[in-house]
Amino acid sequence: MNPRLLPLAVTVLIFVVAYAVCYAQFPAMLSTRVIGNLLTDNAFLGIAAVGMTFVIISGGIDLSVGSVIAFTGVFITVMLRDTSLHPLAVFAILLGLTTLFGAAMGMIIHVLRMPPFIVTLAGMFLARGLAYILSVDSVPITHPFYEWLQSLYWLLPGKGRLTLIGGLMLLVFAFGILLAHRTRFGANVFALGGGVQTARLMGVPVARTTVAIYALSGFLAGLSGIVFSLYTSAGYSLAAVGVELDAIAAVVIGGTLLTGGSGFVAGTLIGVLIMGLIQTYIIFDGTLSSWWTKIVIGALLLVFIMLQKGLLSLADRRRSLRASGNT
Amino acid sequence: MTNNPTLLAAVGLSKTFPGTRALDGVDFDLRAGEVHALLGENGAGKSTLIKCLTGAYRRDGGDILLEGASIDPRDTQEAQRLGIGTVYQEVNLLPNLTVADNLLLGRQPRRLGLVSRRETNRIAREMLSRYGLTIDVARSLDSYSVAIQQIVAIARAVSLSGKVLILDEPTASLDRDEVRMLFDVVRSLRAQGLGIVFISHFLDQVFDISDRITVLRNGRLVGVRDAATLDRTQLINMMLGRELSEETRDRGRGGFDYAQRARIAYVGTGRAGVIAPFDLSIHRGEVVGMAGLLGSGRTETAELMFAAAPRDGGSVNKDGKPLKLASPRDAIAAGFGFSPEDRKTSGIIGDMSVRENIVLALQARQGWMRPVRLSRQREMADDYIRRLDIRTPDAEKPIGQLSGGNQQKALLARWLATNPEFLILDEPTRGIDVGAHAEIIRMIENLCESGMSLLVISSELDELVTYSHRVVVVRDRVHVAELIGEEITTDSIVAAIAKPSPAPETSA
Amino acid sequence: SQTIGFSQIGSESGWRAAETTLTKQEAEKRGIDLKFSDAQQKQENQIKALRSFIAQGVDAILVAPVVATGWDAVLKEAKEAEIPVVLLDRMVDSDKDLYLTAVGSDLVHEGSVAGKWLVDTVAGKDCAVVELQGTTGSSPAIDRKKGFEQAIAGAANIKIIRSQTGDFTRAKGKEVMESFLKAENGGKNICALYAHNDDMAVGAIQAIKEAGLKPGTDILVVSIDAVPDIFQAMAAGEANATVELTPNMAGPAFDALKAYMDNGTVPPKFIQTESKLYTQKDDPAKEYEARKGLGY
Amino acid sequence: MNGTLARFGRRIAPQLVTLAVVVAMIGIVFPGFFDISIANGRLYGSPIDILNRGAPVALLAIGMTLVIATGGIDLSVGAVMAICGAIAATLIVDGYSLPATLALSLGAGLLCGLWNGLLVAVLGIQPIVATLILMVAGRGIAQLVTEGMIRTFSHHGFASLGSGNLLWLPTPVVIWVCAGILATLVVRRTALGMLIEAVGINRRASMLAGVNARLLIVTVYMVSGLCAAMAGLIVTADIRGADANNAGLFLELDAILAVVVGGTSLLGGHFSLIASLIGAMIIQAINTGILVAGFPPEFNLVIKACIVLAILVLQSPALQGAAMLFSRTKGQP
Ligand SMILES: Nc1ncnc2c1ncn2[C@@H]1O[C@H](COP(=O)(O)OP(=O)(O)OP(=O)(O)O)[C@@H](O)[C@H]1O
Ligand SMILES: Nc1ncnc2c1ncn2[C@@H]1O[C@H](COP(=O)(O)OP(=O)(O)OP(=O)(O)O)[C@@H](O)[C@H]1O
Ligand SMILES: [Mg+2]
Ligand SMILES: [Mg+2]
Repeated sequence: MNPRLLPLAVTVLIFVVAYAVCYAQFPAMLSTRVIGNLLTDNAFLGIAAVGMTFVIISGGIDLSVGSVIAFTGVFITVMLRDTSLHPLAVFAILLGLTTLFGAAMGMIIHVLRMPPFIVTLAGMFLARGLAYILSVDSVPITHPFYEWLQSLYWLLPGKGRLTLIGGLMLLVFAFGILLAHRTRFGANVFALGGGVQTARLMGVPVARTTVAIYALSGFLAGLSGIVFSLYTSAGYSLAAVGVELDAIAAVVIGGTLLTGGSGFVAGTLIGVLIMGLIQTYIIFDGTLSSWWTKIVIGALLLVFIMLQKGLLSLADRRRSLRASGNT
Repeated sequence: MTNNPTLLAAVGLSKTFPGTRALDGVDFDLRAGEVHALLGENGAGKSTLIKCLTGAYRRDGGDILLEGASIDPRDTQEAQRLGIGTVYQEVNLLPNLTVADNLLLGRQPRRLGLVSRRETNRIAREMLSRYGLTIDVARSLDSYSVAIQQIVAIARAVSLSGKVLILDEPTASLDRDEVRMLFDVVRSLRAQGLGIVFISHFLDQVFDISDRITVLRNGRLVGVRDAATLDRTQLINMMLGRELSEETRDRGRGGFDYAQRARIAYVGTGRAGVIAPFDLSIHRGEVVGMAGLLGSGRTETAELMFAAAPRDGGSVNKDGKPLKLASPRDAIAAGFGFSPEDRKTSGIIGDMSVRENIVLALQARQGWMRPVRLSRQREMADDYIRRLDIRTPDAEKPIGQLSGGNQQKALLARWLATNPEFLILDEPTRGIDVGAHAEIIRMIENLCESGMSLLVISSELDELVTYSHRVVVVRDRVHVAELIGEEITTDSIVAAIAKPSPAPETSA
Repeated sequence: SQTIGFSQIGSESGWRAAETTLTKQEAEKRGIDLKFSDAQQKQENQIKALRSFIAQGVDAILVAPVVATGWDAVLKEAKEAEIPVVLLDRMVDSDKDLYLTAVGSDLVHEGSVAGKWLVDTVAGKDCAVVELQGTTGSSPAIDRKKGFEQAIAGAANIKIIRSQTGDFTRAKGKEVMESFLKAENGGKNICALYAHNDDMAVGAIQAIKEAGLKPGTDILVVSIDAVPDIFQAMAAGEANATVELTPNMAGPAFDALKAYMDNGTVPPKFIQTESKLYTQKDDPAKEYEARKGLGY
Repeated sequence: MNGTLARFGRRIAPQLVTLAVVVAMIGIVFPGFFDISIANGRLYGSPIDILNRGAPVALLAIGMTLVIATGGIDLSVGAVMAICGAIAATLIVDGYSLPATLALSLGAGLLCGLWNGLLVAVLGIQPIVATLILMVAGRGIAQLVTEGMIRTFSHHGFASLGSGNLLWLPTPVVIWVCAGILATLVVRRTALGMLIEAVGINRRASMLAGVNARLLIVTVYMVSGLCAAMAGLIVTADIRGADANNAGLFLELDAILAVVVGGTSLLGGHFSLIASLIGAMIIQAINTGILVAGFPPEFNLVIKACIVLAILVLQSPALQGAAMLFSRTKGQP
């Protein structure tokens, strides 16, 4: 196997083993219901994490996604409440806005040469602040179109559901995988992660790519916000606090390096599922107090990362030993 | 050929960095179908000139003409579009991408809008085969040595150069065979009517390949000559603005009582898959040279010896006593020093001043509690800047902004400042101009006379022959031969390197 | 034995910790196997928890919703799976058919109890009030503000002059109060403080003391929740009134569930707990002792 | 020596100017801002409040600056504050003496830092992720200590760490100023600062030059843990209670912001503790300014975002470069 794919393989392996462990303890964990839930419940996180993967591969970070999701929900509800626009038109306007928002952050990062961490931190304050200004109340969405969208699901045998938003997440991942690994844009993203200076010398259109990456992340955060609003059929300015950290964790567990330049969109999907699995396991267990929940989540995160590191270095050693056997 | 039309021309080019006038009204012209060498001391402005020509830097003044039309490349992409392919001095490729992606970035073949991996890899393999390289192009670039990366960079630039190819010290990390192959490619491009700019400090190579020579000194044009009308001494005078005193002394070779206890002795040092276990001892005042082809395992040997990479078993003795050698810190505590081959990633601390870079190793050895006084640091830095002729406006300039050769000298100063007993130099003269080259060789000789032991890795066999008391030859990750004293000649080293090994030879 | 899933918002305050403790105690008393899940303030986690409970096939679900909206889909799912859901301490906007009952207090009412107390206490004198709001956007912050404003709407003598969020925490309560004091002439302009929870009030009381004023006398202090520490402050004369929000919501909830499951008694849709007003006259020291051990 | 001083002045000038502008802006929206009086044996007034309320972020910024200088980041400081506060409150309630309480809780901070440092330097986990683990788990640990309640105490000596006075100033101010001076001296009078910067710029090259990068990185995270512990003690002492849920919540972001506003690059390398401390005061001035200005709370975040963005844009390397170019062309004959 190509050694570049090793981190991905290791992540998949860990996920499968972890699922098996959970199944051994709670047989109900293998039901289609739980699998359907994993996809539906993590749909918004997954979609946001795809954008985050691109940003991180390019060597940046986007802390604004959680706030953008909240802003999206509030924006949609307010628009649906105060105007007579069709939800699809609202979606279009909204995605335009969040894409522009991301692009603007990308511009600032590139033109002013400011660290992404800080620019997107300001973006995080701004997006949530705007959500507050639009409405501090949580507002329900009651639009027939929304109800129709929510009623779309494919019933799996065993009462599990593959919902519209779960399916949408899988689609976004498929799109992300192609975009990252099979387009020139994707190669440019990896190139930026390898070093902006060098990428520039090699003729990568740095400005265009940087802006496009953050615009993509903004777009996907907006899409994730739409999914979130479908998930909860409401808009709430305090929603999705800290989703950016979950997304970062998922991306990293998925085998993408935070330093940029190397990673897999497919790995991020596994990372999201692993995070979902941890949560499901804790809920199935149901005996942990509030504080033990936090400690266990932290500990499991550590275990996954350590396992990954351990397996990778083991594989590395094996490979170099094999190489020496040949010579 | 001299009547060929001018392809690329610079008129009155100027570029100023804070504190440095890197280019001062330089004229340069490149004709179609010629190889034009650009020469000068370290820091003369060669790299800056080509960076201005290719849009990597914005020039302060002057004009650039391509085929008579004024151009103004704002970035390297634009230069590439205009048919100018460039290899910059520091390997400027992306270590995290695959070799194939590096070669074809921005031009990957597509099918149905998607990049075709198979096609990309095929084209990449084809591009490299011209240079005799058959490697797995789907692996990331950083799994290959600097030399291979250099070849990849050249292959990329060649494929981008519709009209002009610019090579900034492309041969610094290549061995003879690779250089020969590169020159074959360059000659065939020349025959196709391309203009080629060639920067190098290897004067033999310059005379071998170039048609005309432009010399810069301190950012100014010194002159343009036909290579055929110029001899070596004249050229050096043009570059340095003075005579080079090339004293050839007899170093009293041998003179070593090899029966006497060695200063440092490695026994059974090695690492599975990296380098076969070897024994190596170094005596007081001895210079051991290390020769071998690309990827033969010289750098790995050095890293194991300095404990910069883990080794499997084996023991090290110093003055007959066993030495604990688990990390570079142990090595430094034992009086070792190591100037690595890849100065950009393993050598310089780019954003720190020349002064801080020079005192770093000394300071690290003394520990953080005993800071080297600022006045002492300045003294030391100024002293080395003078002694090694490091071209910098002052000691406070960030080392990353120095020219390549001057960075190399500052790194040497870092180790000299610790006054080591045993110094390992991996390609110490890479990218260093003739004047400094002679200077460094003289210094190596002086150092060993004063009792320092040296291990010097170099691809320049002439150089090894000049100063080595003993030469170790490495082939296919095994130490295969040791030449002592009078046995050391260029021919004997080449013979040892080339001797077919019992196992079937790999194609590289 | 029955298995009941309980999705708690989090553990952001002492009050909520007490609610969790009491719920666990009540479940144990009745021999119920309680599956507890902490959502760490996130609605998405609560929805996940509910869906996991459904997948697990629990007998009933208790949920303390972090926010009123956004529950329709998951409640429908529970209904389809025929699992009764009881809401604790906060309401939802969904169709009433989707849950069995809700146990809780009326947040707006709490605010108005506090407001009414102030109206009665100042008795027509001019009174400038500063308000420490809860976390911006949270439903207690919105409703307690609304209720208080309704109650003082008729009293022209009472005016809210400054209102800022203290995030329901002591530290922020103290910091914001400090700035109120600075901005209002060292606190001399301020007649009363209304805090959306006791924790902020406790922080603010310290700020008032450090500014050299007497809380409870120079500045009246009224807040909501009735956690032990505010009774201590009342006993010391530093706080004036608090409105109780009982943390024992689970008791009535379990009772209603039992009645429903045993013989199909459908409970009323809203089981309101009392929003009792406590003042310095109500023997705060005794109240403090009574509440100390409940895990507040 | 004079050159060094001038360079230092130039280094912190943007931060000083920014602080002055922010303070002046507050003065405009709230005219009473500059009134300072002496009451209860200490200075009293909004500027003092800024110094006082800024103490936790200032302390965090000291550790954070060093961590960032090595190319790392410490997201766990907020959680560590909560842990140490919880431990301190619990110990003091259990009747431990003040010195023992302080020593044990500061020790806990060091331990947290050690943990982070080991994950980063020895196991090679990326700093954001390594410290994210303690950020998530740490608050749980703090709650474990307090069992989810606000653990209140009435120990006067301990409380005075948060609300007492020293030298006419609130104690927290004295603490962070002293800590800042001490840290600056240690870092700049020894070779520590230079070695940290070297590791931050090029870890491999520094290691090959004999710098003990591992030890240095572990130490730096331990310092950050210690600073977080001090901040946690101050916050706990201030409200006379340990609030495991809310102590230090989101403060890591403010601390990072302070460091960046202070002009230290998140990529590591050159740093200035003094500039970070001024940065912390800028952040606090914004926060306090928003509070005294009397806007509705819905606007807090947007205002903060806009001011922060404006500051960063003005301090951005690109604009600085442009300004330098401008002044140079102007200076030419
Ligand atoms: N980015 C930069 N910032 C500041 N000064 C620079 C920068 N790049 C180059 N210089 C300075 O410009 C001068 C010319 O450098 P240049 O790299 O062109 O030399 P060179 O002729 O290529 O030398 P070498 O043979 O060592 O590569 C040097 O003094 C160098 O210090
Ligand atoms: N022809 C080749 N094919 C595949 N891999 C190679 C080849 N040459 C070198 N490498 C890789 O490059 C690495 C570098 O080897 P090393 O640096 O020890 O070589 P060296 O003798 O120091 O050569 P140089 O310093 O001239 O590059 C080796 O580990 C090997 O994996
Ligand atoms: Mg050069
Ligand atoms: Mg080598």
